[in-house]
Amino acid sequence: MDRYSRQILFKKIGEEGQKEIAKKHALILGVGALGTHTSETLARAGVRKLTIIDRDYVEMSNLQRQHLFTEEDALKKWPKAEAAKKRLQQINSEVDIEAIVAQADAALVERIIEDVDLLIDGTDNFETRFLMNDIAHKYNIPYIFGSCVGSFGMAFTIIPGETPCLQCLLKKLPLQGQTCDTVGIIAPTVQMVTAHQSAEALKILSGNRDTVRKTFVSFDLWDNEYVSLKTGALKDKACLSCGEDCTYPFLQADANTKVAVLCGRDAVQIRPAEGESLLLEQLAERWRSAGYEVGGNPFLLSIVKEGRSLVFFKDGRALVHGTKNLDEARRIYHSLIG
Amino acid sequence: MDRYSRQILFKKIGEEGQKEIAKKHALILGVGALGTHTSETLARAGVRKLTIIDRDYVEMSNLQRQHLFTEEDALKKWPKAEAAKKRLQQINSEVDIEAIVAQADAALVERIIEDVDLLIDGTDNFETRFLMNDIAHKYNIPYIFGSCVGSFGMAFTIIPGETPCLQCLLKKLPLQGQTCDTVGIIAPTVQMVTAHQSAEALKILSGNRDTVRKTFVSFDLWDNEYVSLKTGALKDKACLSCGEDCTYPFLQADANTKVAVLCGRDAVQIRPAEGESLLLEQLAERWRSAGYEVGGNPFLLSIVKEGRSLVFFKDGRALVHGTKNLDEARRIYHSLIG
Amino acid sequence: MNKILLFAHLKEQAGSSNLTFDVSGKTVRELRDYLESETDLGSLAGIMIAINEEFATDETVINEEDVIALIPPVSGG
Amino acid sequence: MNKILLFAHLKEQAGSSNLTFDVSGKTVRELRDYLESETDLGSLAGIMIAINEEFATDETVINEEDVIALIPPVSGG
Repeated sequence: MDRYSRQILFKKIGEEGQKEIAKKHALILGVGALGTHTSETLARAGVRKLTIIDRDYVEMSNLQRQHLFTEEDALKKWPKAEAAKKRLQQINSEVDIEAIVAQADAALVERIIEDVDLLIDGTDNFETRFLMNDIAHKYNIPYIFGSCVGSFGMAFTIIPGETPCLQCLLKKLPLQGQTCDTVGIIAPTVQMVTAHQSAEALKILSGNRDTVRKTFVSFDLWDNEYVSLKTGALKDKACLSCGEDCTYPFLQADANTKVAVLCGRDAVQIRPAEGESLLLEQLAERWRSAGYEVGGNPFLLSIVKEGRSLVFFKDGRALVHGTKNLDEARRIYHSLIG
Repeated sequence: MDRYSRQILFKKIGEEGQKEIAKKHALILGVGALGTHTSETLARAGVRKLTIIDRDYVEMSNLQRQHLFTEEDALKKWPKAEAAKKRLQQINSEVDIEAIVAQADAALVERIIEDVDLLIDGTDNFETRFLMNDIAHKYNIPYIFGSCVGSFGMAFTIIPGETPCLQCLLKKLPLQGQTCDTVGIIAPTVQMVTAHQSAEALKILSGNRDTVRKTFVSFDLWDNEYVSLKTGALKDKACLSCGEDCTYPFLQADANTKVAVLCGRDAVQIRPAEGESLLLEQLAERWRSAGYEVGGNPFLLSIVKEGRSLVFFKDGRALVHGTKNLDEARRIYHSLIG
Repeated sequence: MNKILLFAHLKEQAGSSNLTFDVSGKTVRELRDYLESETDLGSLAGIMIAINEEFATDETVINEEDVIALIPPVSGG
Repeated sequence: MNKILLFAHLKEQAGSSNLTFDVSGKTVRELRDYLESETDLGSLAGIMIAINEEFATDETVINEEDVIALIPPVSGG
């Protein structure tokens, strides 16, 4: 136990807390910027098991903020979950690391959820976050939300039955077009979010539920701002994810974004849940200011990214031309929309 | 430049800021918990050169919070500066990494300071911090202070000629006995300090001095506290490190802690600067609560650590028995006293 | 008067990190409509709104001197 | 009355994360002496003291309702 001695000396954890941590299994959805940081911290802290899920592979543009990955991982286009696992095992061979290279959908997550003690947000889109939120409430597992862009970030710990859930806070899927691909990100923003996520994770995993932060934290590191906001007023008894008659809408297949190859064409159609609408003018402005050429008319926008031509419709639908690969289309779509 | 694309998309940095970062040289004193985090972030961000200085080697108990290091580094007792360099080069081969395995004293730092643009605090003791503070003011280089213990941390950016200096803030060397070896540390505390240090570093290195944080940040992640404190009132015109008639006292050889092998004995004596006195009762209480056996009388304390028997005197002196190795003695001394 | 703190892209939209308006007496829902018509913030659908460091529902009524924060949920990670 | 916020090991010393005393009219130097004799905080030499989110010198005089923070410089890293 010498390797955890400094964590055991911290009285709020101690020998007892360390024993608890060593029994626990955390599931981290997404090992990009947030997920590489939290998985490294929890592996170093000595959890029993970490499951990491990611559909993506390592690229050079990830290295600026995604820990665990090296130039070699990017050159070999190593899947992120596998590249992370390789490094995590060098850091702590005592931890059982399960790497899953796949889209985290309801079927997959429900299959592996059984002995999971904690869900940690490492994703880059709200669709997967709402899925995690429903999983958390259906199986009564704490879920630590985090997200960031630019120098701005946020974190909140959701405890089923106590706090409002992500659905209570946001009401519906935000489609703001604020992603790391459109407005950029600096690494310290990621680290500030994950410092909060990891501290909350250690509280929960070591059996210190009473010290879990009850406020929603939001900050801007460049503008030197930090706010800590109470959330109680937003808890909604009628919420379909955490309320009295909850149905876990994001676990139902037809609630999620639908992705399908278009019949007879080299193109994929993506259709978001719940008929979300897009604010085309705002999206166009944001993409242009990020350096993209954006075409279109009042009814649709067109943009080229990674050699693929995309068309976005007002009703939220998008077509990704030049591919039949559903995962690639989905990835490019989310890199522009969030 | 694709690898820095997300940082360039962040408008406050942009193409111009990235070009500035790529010209800069940062000196990080100490690559333990803080220094491994900030050096990784700056290597990923694409600085021209990083110089890292550390006197220590990697041990298993470091892995819980010190990024960059693996089990293999600990098993081989690799020097921290060299182990960090090895990993940083895998992360970004474009950055020039200079690793120096040595005690950072005034002579060494003054020899290499010439083209350094920024000093970053990665040390674990205030003696080295006061040295950095004097270097910063003598050579007019910004210095980003950081420190932490338990779930409590602090960060402050010192700009010579503008802000108060570390000497103005603290007046004299604190000898509180609050170290990671006595009260422990959790990794998220480190990450919260380094998120602040790295954000300030990116502002300074990218040419955005106007957005540098002017307040001293202090937080407790376990107790969910965060304060941001104005410092202007503490700027002292008579300060010997930054005032009108400054003498840079910590650059003068006899101002520093003196370490010497005791004549004819297998023991090292350590004598701190300025005849600091120790509060023996408080130290004894803290060490006992950290699990050490502490003996002594009203005039001295005795304690065994890492197989060495140490005696601490009220006037600040300590004897480390069973060794003639000055660096080992100094390391054990600072691990107990800070 | 009410100080309105802006976060993330809203600062750029407004060209400032905060705004000052007298919106006391309005509900949060009315505040959204008001700011959408009176400022360059654009659509505030989906923006989270806090009053005096506490998230508010659409029905919450704003008082004099209340400090309001507009927090856009961002998706990056 | 004055609220006194404690950080790091001072919380353990006091057995609480904050204290309440009426110390208005005292200087910061007098506050140190007072707390050393009236509480279990131990020596406050070297502890940084802020009043209303602003560090204060030994000569600063404390007013009614001022919020005081005691920040111990810690050395870890």
